[in-house]
Amino acid sequence: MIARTLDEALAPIGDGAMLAVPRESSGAAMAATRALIRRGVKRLHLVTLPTSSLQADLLIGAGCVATLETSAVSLGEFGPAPRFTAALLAGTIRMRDATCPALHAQLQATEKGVPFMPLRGLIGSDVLAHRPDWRVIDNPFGDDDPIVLLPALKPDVALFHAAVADRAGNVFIGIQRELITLAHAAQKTVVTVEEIYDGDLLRDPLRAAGTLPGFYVEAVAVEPRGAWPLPLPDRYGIDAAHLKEYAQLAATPEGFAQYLDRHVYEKRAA
Amino acid sequence: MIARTLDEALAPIGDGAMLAVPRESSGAAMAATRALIRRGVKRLHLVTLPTSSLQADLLIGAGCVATLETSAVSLGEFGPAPRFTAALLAGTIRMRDATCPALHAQLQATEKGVPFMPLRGLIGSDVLAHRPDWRVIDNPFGDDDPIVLLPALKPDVALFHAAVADRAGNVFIGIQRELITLAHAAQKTVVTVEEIYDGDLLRDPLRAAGTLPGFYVEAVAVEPRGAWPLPLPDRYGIDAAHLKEYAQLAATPEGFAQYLDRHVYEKRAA
Amino acid sequence: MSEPDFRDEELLADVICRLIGEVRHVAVGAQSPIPATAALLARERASLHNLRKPYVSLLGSRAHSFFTDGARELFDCAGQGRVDVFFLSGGQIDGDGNINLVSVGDYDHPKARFPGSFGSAYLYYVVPKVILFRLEHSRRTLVPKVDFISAPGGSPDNVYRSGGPIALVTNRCLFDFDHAKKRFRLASVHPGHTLAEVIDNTGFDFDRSADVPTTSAPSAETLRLLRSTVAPMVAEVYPEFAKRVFGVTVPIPSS
Amino acid sequence: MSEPDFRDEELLADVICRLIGEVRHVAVGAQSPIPATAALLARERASLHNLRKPYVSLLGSRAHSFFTDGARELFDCAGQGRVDVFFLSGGQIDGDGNINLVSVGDYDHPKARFPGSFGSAYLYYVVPKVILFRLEHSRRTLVPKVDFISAPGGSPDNVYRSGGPIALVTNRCLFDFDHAKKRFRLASVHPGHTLAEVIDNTGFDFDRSADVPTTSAPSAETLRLLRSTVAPMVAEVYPEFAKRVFGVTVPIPSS
Repeated sequence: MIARTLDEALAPIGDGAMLAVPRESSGAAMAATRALIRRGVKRLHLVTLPTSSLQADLLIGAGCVATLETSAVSLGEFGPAPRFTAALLAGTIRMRDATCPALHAQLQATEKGVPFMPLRGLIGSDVLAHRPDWRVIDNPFGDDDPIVLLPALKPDVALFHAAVADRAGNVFIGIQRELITLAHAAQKTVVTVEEIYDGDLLRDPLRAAGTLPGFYVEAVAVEPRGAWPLPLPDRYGIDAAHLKEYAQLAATPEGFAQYLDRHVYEKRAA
Repeated sequence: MIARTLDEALAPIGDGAMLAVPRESSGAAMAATRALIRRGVKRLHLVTLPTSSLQADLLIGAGCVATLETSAVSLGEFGPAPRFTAALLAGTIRMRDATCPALHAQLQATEKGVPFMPLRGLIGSDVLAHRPDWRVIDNPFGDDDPIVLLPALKPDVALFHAAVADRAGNVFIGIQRELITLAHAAQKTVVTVEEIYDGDLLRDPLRAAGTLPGFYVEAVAVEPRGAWPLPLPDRYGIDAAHLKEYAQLAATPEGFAQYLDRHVYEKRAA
Repeated sequence: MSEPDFRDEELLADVICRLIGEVRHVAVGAQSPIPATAALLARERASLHNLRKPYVSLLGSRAHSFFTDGARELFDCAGQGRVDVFFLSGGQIDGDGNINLVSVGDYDHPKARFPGSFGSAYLYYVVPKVILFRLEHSRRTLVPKVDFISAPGGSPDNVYRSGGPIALVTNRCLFDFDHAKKRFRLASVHPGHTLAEVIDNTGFDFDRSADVPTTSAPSAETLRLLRSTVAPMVAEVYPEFAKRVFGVTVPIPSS
Repeated sequence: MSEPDFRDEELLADVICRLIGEVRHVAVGAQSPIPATAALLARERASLHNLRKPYVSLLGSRAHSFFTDGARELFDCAGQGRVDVFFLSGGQIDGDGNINLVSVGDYDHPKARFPGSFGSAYLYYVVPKVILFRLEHSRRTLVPKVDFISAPGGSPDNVYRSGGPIALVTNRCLFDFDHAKKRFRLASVHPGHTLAEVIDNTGFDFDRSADVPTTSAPSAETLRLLRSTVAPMVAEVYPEFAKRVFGVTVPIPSS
């Protein structure tokens, strides 16, 4: 359950996998993301729940992504996501624009073992117009009441970073409940954590309420500051200086390559 | 937010209300249920998430229920629920037989603001055959794939018992997550608790993960041992002797009346 | 070596434990003390023999459940294909594997009423190995056709179904369910009972070979595990059952 | 009494705060520092005057959010009718209230690409008071017709819709949205800006009265609240913004 190395834990994420990751503020597995880039993972179908920032931009820039399913990619206060923007302008990745609650609902559909979930809104939006995989039906309980049905989304692997896991693979996720849905929906779930919790998270009534059971977890790897430079809830904040450096460098392909050399590939030598 | 009296907290539960309560092991508000019987609430549409034991049986026996929507009512190890059984044989309440995941899904539909939720199973079951309010459609994403749609269920009031609430009405519900959905789905939520937590449940990262925000809570009343004789998770177990006494007495209308006198109306004098 | 003394419940738990087999997750629903005993026995046996222990989740248990997403998680988990074994009973069970947890007679004017369908109308469809159990083996319980189908034993080909019955355990015998024929087949008769008695007390037709074996008795090891290790665990959720069958009165929290 | 000095962001927060009005729950999404400032200002103002404080939930905030059900709770909450005010922006906004958060030019071969629609394609339909904000008021941003409708300003009568735009705030002016006419109406021009300038820089037609007032400046009390109380709160989620506008560099956790 507890992998010896990060690379061992990441083994389930193969080329062409549908990989689902949480939003930028809920525990993005950035050390793992850098390891995937070093390994040279290819043709990912990347699903973000529901948005992403540096994580998606890095994977796209490094050429790991074939299809992107997201409701937004941006560096937030640090500006647009440069490699995402460049890839979309160049048409080098297949884009599936979504909207936040649609991604939540599509993963909840898989969590619940149903083929689709309905969602209000969307009708008259070009988001819907560009999603032939979404359907509009007439609400059978209404009268001339069109409603959108969204197909269940079944990631091969969910990947995120959390504060602690115990030796049985139970992971404390706190109020980041979307991580529970993510793990329920994915075939396999890989988690990196700051440290191992010495005890049983499920036994403690306080901790149990915020715990993803190890039953759903394929592998856990210990990676201190594994969300860096993104924040980890209740542990550490965003590294603003680093994000600024990234935004500046990633503005050009050359700068992005330099960033990879400096912050991603450096570990190769180690 | 914190009501001065139990009766004040229960004011939102009027005659004819659709009242939703959790299963017998998740924190049934039994002191509140006895208070409702003392007040003489009438014509409830009682929804159990998804089952019930003593709580439904008491309300039915006391003549408070017009419609019952449940997937089962039973005293578990203590036998059938006598007043439920008698009412169904006599045809004195309107019964809507359901199945557990259907009730969860119907409340999740309201939680998500959608008019219906799909559910697998059910086709070929007489549960479905007796629910004209449930529909079968052909899955638009499949090919000759019938699937049931369940309409959203919108309780007027949700009522349950929990260990603690703070003064802002935040309620610690632990791993009883269905209480969160119950509160999200109900127009108003009334909670009884063992005691007041002296602090802010949302501020503590451990407690926050198991907390229903006061935003969703209409009223909280303090009722020590408010789930008695049913259990309260992580606090106390079922009172087996009492359940046996109930099962014995409630086997006849006369015995049930005696039970009410002894354990429900006694408080009137106090 | 003489055969050990055992109670009916111990034999049945042993039978069910063998039906469970080697799986990842056994879930047990409401009002199922013997299946709960069998599931915990399966885990403790695996543990004793250093095999991969199945996850066990007992409805209503704090100690023997890993669920943290509320009462819906069992059903969501089954919908994800992550519940391998579940148990269902019925006020009536018929030869097609249909189960009735609702009522006898006309639904709107019932002659008898049971608690309700619980999760059966869903779980029977999506859990690969559903083990039916009904202690009372009589023409009252095992009927030609149930009065109310809480959940059907089989479904037409176009109905989504990844699960269904694999066996029926009663106080007299074990039936396997033949999926191809959609019929029960008598697998073994419990010690102390006879084929004639089974035939006499079963309201539906079933298949059987010329030579029906006797259900093998629980081993000494199994009885030891049941009484020393499993019984105190069962007492958490089923104190009355544990007291009656095992004489265990104080639930001991498991580590 | 001389008019206090204030920054554009302070004026806009004040304008938005008044648009919020007296409501139960103001939610603020991603990349919305000025709306976040306005929502917190609304709460602190109510607190100061002993009025009922609105619940405020800022996406990304630990201190100023009551959500405990994960990232989906904002959307579920809105679906329940429990979000009264929300804020949306757009790379383009047109005179019908349509917003574009996706791309300029052909979707498949865009000339410019924005981050994406976020929750707009849902929240715009179900939140009663959606306040549009777009600082850059130009013919590039306020266009006759958006190239991509992330979310439409209005819907046909048979489309379920309980929400929509009530106003558009820019760095030059405030527009109200007239639901009957489905058009913007110029409500006020910010101090230091002119009607001619607004007309010149707006790509869509809008209504206006003969005499358009000037947006009233924030009061001394409002500026004090913003700078002393609200700014440190905003710094938790928007440190760069708080530093630039208020000179606040250390996020102070609120109690």
